[in-house]
Amino acid sequence: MIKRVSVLLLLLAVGAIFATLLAGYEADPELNLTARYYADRTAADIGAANIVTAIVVTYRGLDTLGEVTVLFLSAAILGLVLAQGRKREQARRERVPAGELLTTGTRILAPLIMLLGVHVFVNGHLTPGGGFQGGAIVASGVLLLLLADPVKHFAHGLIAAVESLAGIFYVAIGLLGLLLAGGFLDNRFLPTGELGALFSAGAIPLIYSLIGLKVGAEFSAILADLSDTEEL
Amino acid sequence: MDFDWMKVPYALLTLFIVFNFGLLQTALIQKIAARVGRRHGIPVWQNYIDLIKNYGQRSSITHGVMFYLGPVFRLSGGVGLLLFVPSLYGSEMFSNFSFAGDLILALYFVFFGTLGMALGAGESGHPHAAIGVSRGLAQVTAAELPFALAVFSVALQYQTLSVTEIVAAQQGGFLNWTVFTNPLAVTAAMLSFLGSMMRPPFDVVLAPQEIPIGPPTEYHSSYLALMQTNRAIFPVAKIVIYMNLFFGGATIWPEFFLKVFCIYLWSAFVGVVFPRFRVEQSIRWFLIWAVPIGVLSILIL
Amino acid sequence: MVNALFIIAAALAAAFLLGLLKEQWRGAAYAVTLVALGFMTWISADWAWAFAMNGAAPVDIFTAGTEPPFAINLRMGRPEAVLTLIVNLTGLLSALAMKDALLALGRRAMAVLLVATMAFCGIILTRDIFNLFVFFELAAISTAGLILLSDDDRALSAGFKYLIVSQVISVFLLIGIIFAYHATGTLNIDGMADAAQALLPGGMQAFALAFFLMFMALVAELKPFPANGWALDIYESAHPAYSAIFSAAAGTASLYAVDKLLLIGGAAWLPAATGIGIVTFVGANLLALPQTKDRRLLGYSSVAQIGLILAVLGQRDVLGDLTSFIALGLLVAHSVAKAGLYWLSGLIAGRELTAWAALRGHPLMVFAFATFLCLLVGLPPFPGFYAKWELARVLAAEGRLALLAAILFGALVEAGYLFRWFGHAIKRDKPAEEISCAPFSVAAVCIAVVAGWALGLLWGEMAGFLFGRSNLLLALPLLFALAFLLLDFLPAWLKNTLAIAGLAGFFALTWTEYDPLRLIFAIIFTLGGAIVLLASFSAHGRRIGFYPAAMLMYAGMVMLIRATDTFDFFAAWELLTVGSYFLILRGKHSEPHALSYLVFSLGGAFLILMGFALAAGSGVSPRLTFDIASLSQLAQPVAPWVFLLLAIGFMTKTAAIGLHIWLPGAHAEAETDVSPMVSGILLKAGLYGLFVLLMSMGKQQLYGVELTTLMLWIGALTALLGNLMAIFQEDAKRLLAYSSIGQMGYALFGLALMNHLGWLMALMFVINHYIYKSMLFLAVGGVAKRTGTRAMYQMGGLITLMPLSFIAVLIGIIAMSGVPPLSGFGGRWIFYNAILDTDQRLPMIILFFSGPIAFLYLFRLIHTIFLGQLKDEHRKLKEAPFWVVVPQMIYVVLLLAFAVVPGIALRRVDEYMNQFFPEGGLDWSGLLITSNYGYWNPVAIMIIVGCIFMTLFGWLLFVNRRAQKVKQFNIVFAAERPYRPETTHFAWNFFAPYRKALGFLVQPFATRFWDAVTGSLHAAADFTRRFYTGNGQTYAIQLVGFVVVVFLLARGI
Amino acid sequence: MKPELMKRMVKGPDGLEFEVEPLRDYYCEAAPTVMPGAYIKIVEDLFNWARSESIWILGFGTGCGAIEMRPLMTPRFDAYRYGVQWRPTPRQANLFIISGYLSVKTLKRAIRSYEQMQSPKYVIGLGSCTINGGMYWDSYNTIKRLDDYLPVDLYIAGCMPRPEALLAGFEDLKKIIRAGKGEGANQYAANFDWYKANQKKVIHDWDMPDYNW
Amino acid sequence: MIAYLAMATGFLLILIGFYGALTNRNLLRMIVAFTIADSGVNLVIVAVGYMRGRTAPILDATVPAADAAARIIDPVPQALVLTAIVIGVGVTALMLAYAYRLYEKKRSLDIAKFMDLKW
Repeated sequence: MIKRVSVLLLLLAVGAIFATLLAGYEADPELNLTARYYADRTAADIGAANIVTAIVVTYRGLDTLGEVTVLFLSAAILGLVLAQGRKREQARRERVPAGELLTTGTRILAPLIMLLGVHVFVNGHLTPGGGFQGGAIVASGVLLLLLADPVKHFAHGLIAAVESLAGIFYVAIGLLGLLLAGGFLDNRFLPTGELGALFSAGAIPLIYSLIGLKVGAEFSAILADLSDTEEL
Repeated sequence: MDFDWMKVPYALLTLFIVFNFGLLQTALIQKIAARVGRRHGIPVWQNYIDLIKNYGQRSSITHGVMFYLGPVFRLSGGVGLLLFVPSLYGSEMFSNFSFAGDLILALYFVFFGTLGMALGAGESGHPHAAIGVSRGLAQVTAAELPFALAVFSVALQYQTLSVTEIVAAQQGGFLNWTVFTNPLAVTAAMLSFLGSMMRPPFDVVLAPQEIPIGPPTEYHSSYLALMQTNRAIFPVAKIVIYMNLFFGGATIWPEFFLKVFCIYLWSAFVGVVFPRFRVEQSIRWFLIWAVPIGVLSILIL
Repeated sequence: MVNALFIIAAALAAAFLLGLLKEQWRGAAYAVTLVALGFMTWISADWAWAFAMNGAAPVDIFTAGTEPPFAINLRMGRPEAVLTLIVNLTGLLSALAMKDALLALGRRAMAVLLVATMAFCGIILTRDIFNLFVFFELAAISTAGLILLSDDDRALSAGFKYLIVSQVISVFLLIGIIFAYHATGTLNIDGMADAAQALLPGGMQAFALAFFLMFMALVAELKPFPANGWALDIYESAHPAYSAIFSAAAGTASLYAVDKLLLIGGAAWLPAATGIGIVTFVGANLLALPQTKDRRLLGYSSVAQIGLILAVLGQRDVLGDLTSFIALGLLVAHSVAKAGLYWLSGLIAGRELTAWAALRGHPLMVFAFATFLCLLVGLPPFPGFYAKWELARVLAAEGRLALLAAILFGALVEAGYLFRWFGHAIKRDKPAEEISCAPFSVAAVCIAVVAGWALGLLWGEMAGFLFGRSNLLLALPLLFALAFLLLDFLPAWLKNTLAIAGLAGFFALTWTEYDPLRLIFAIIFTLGGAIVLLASFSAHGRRIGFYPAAMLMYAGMVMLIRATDTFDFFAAWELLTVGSYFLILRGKHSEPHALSYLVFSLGGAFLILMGFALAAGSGVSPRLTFDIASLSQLAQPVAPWVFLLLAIGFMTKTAAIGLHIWLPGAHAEAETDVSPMVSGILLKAGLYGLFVLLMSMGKQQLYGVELTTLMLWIGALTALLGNLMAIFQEDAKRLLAYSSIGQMGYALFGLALMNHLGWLMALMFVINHYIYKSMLFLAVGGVAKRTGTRAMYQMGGLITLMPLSFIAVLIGIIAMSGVPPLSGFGGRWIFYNAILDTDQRLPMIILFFSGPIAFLYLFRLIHTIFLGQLKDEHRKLKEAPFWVVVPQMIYVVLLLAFAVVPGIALRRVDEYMNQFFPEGGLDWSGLLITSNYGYWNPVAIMIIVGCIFMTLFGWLLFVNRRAQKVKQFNIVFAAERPYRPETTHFAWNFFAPYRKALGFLVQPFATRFWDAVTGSLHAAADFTRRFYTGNGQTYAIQLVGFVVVVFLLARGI
Repeated sequence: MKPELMKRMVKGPDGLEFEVEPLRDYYCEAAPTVMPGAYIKIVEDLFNWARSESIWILGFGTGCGAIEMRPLMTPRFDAYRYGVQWRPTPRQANLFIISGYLSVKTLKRAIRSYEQMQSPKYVIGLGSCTINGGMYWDSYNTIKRLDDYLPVDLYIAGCMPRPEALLAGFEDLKKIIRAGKGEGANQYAANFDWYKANQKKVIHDWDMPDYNW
Repeated sequence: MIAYLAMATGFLLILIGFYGALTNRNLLRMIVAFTIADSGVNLVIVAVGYMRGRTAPILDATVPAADAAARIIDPVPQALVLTAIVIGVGVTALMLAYAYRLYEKKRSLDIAKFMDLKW
């Protein structure tokens, strides 16, 4: 009880901080310096229609690389965590197969979902969405597969290979930017093309696709690993 | 005040006089103490006889080198103390070896004999001797303190550490004696004097029978004779310092004898009246009574 | 130079590449990891080299081909290069140290390690606030992953706690970032800083709040006390090699992040950083006190160190350009040491502090341990020392004394528990399990050691470059001492010869350079040291560790007298303290005593540092380094305070009463030939300090109290109580040790008299005490060596078996008690003459009392050991070893010579002192020495006493020529006979009546006081640390509470 | 023999084991020798005179006679005026007064004390018991004839002799000494074996060296 | 107004999440609570970038590049929130894995059961 009260009191104080922030907040009437730059220059410099994508992939590409790495890390560590635990109980793997409905549904839906995912990340520089979103959609397809046929040992090897290769290419493209264009992760060593076209915005589609693949693979890996914990 | 060879025979003369005087004086004091107890007491020459007898003992034993050195230290301490202080004021002849050092030398040389004796007693391996030493040292540290304070008070008073100069400052009438000009210091010193004379109430160090007679338990024959010689010389030597510091010194031998005897008598007087203190009692007694007086004597100056 | 981005790219590429390798190819994966880490290390090393050597300009690295603030940019400058080097090197070496764990867990773990290292580098390099957040998250997640490398399955819960906390942190950070972005319109740190300057007051308020959240989030990453329970759990349970990264690399990165952030916040936030830092430093150090687990202890220490550096960063407003010098100095020292210690802990099987005793028997590892501890505590010649020095100077100059005091207090506590630990390692029972000797881990530790010393050298050079100081590490005496580290494989006799030759040679080379006063100290320190070292020939084997420690102490002392400015002086002071600590620690049961010695000494040293700093701050000199002599130019009201601090510092070394409790144990428990060194020689360093102090500052008054009078009282009381306590000791060496306290009291008293003869007396005590105390300690040590005990009552009657030792003791005690004709009398004589000149009578009276008391314990010493009854088991004893006796005999000769012709040493000094006290000197005409009051002729005294003595002795020998030599039981025993020598030897509680009468004076008040101090510190720490409940949720609550409290405090202010 | 006096193995601090034999290691084993007087007769006469005028008695009362010795120190008898005084330690005493019956147990102590006195030394047997056992003539544990065990210079008969008799005895002893006949110590040394044999005959638990220095 | 509302909701979510995380002793509940707080954070981020009457920052026919600065809302928070979300997901996954292992170890999800390390 004391704990609850003290937590409440503390949170009240935190709330007061937040309230002060809230009270002090005024929406900018105009875009600020940074945002204005992006709004004005993205089209010309980067050639991406989706400014957010331009920011995510290029201007703040290092963040995104980090982000991807976060997922990579999570997946790797998850593997580690669960691998350590699993050693002891290798044997028990008796499970009820999924229902007919699910299995059938999966067969129909999974390819479609995958396709949608690919579409989302390939068009990341043009429309809302992008590598992360697409990757997540791809992973949801994998989740479906997992649910439908949990007994089937999931192709960890394939996922890992995709993930690693995507990552390596991502870094390599970044370095290409450094070598051929203005800096690390500069997308402009490929032609920026015409605004709004699929093959435009330099390396952005390429990068976003790699991200999509990588994120998909990583999420899949995470899901696959987590699914192994189920029988606990 | 430089050395010349004539000082040696003169010093030996002083030694001779003081030795005889000391023997007689001790006997006399003993006789006086006996009279207080309504006894006749020993003959005045008894000390000579005892001395001769002890030197004439045929056999002796030894416990080791330090056992030898104990009495030697003891007597050297007594003789040295006597010779480092001028006996008669104004007399070149009886200024002894006082050119070698001042009052501080004398003050510290007192311990020479004590240390040697303690070492000799220790070498004998006799536990009672060690107990006696322990008691003696414990008591003497407390007893010497008021004396040191008084000495320092006097040194401050006369702004010198030279015995001769202190005596010189007291010349010209007995009212110039320190005992009148600095009575507190003298009081402290005289109380301390009681402690260093090994007489009641401060004689638990030599407690006969309990720890047979303390440090000299194992000493006999010529060792004992040496120590008896010292017992004649050392008190006189010590009293000479008192006399020089507090009672105007002496210019002629009769004055010397009289003053020394009177000072010695003081301890005898107290001794026959009071019972014996335990060691810690005497330490406390000195610290409570004598030391504050000494401190006062310094602070008041 | 390679683009710094390759650090990130290489790490990521390697990490992704690892995913392609087969799970089974672990060796290959490990190789890839190492290569990548090596490459990263090389890049940053390359940069660091370029900055250091060529003075290259910092380079901004743009990404995305766009200029900041529109794209993320990184920066590679001097600090970044150094910090990434630390991070990468730690990562690389840790990868070596955790080879087994990495191979066991496979490529994924290696990838995580790579990413972690990369993330820390990223935190350092990036100039974008959100990018910083990303890297922080990467670091957090990889930390959570690497915790799993541990064998300790408690690591799992630690990881979860960490994740909880990092969730809370990231919430605060994100909210802060977005609002800061909103307020400034940029995410670039430099841009934000610029924009923040230009904000309107209204915007400023909102921005301040946002900044506060960011700041708190980053500070929380620094594990501030008390919101740091999670970090401690990680430190304790993670794989040690990861803990090394977590401590060294993560700490480095987070600190630099906060540093960058402070750039935005500006001066207004500096006090907050300082406050949090100092609270963390002191708090964590205090809480470390009751720790018994090594890694957790190191965790507390890490937290504390980071706190200290944060506090330093917070002092940027006054430190200015020095900030980076100081902070970097502390940081590199901390990183190397902490990483090294964690790697070391990986080699050790047990987790208790006492389990480190396994190191014993591996000198190299012990050396590494010692190096790391010295690095951490900031002892010379390591970077922390230089940093501490500059820090103290500036803080004092700016009047930030409370902060300085807090820092020094914390450092003292830290030194306390660290060296207590070292004591455990050296002295406790060796555990059953040996240390593992995994070559890679050992290599990592060794590299850290080398790095530590190299940094010492580097910082010395830098200090030389910046402040024009000579490099400590290149000082000849220190080099000589350190050379013994390399020579430690040689047999002891050879090293001993070298050491003696070195000391004597150094004296021969330099003796013309000293004034008479210093010459005397120089003789004691070098030639005196050489004589004591003669006794060391009696040791067999190689005596590993002895010579480096001893020579370090001597080097310190030599440097002390050669020092002319405060820096050299202080450095020498600390060197000799450390050297003597290691030396004392060698004693069989000296562990607690060596520790209390070190704590007191360092406490004293810190007071000295404060004193110097205060002096420098008050305008004697713009630099803390100034000529010691210029202390005399200090004005009121600072001067008395400086005097007070310095005096207390020096008096700690001379063991003035109240500060003395370290001495008896330290001196008594030391080895036979060490006791005379630390007693006869080392104590003089304190006196030398006091000499220097009084020579330059003279009399000072504080609130109307004459400070030298205070010293007079302290000296007198020290003499009295030291002597009194000596009386009641049953342990011979303890007795001598207490007697040293008393003797130092005399010397202190003489100094404080502030007159010609007083100083001469002090100097006389310096010389005499050296001679007779060395002699007595050697003699008693020799006896103790033979009898196997130091309890005097267990000895007795050894005079016939050990006649030479007896002679030494006899001469020694006669000299010491001041009985003529030996040299102690000279001291007493000068003393009486000196006090005639002063008005201070009461303390003098106390001193009177202590004189005869010395007599008591001295007699006891000789009696109970050499006289009385010889024991059964001692009947076949031999004389003390030859080489222990040789120096004693030299001392006998010296004592006699000094007794007869004190003029050889004193005359020149007497003249020299005329420049301080023209009045009251002695007159040396022929053999006679005359003062204003009295006179003294040592030669005559010697001859007269000698003649009387020899005559009487001859006479007695003649009379007694037929005396029967009897044996020890031939004593009169009231008609009975003794039964056993033990029951016949009156020795135990020898001065029982004295105890009855005056025992109340020697109640261990001081010991009780200090026990109470340390006890209450411990108890408080033990109580306080209970809020680290181990519950992750509670930790999170504490973190939130911490943020709220700081918020309220900041609002309040 | 008491266990303390038996041989024992001792281990030194350096691990060396050796045997300690207390009677040999802790006590001097030398036998007493006859000590000649001064070479020059007149010196020896002077010494004898001094010895006679300075009689130091060992303060050791063995039997009921001890009570008769105390009054000698009082104002009534004041033995001090004759140069007689008591010493608490045998080392400094010249005269040993066996004051009454001497049990075997005390004899052992008496012998030890006597031997620890320095020569020349004298023994006075006080009372009948020291002459022939007196009323204890048939006691199982008192000695009958002191002369068999210690060289007696003078007997003072009576049961008990009064202090006056003691004073008279001192006068007689002085005459003996002055005449140079007080050579008990030398007699003891010369006939050491005989004395020892007698002593050991009655003292069955002899656990001391033959001569106690 | 809508921005304030969103922002206030976001803050409230954060507080609720914190409350849940700091008072629930069940590991899974704590994780869920943290995801709530994360959502709150994301909401706040997006809300900060919101500008009334403007459209999403995608250049197309309705939003020509030349006029973009006046038509679109601040794209930066949107980019940031993307990153924040992904990181949140990563951390959540990691926490779940940890929770699984912790449960495996002690067969309990009570956070108070994992106090082996303390003081």
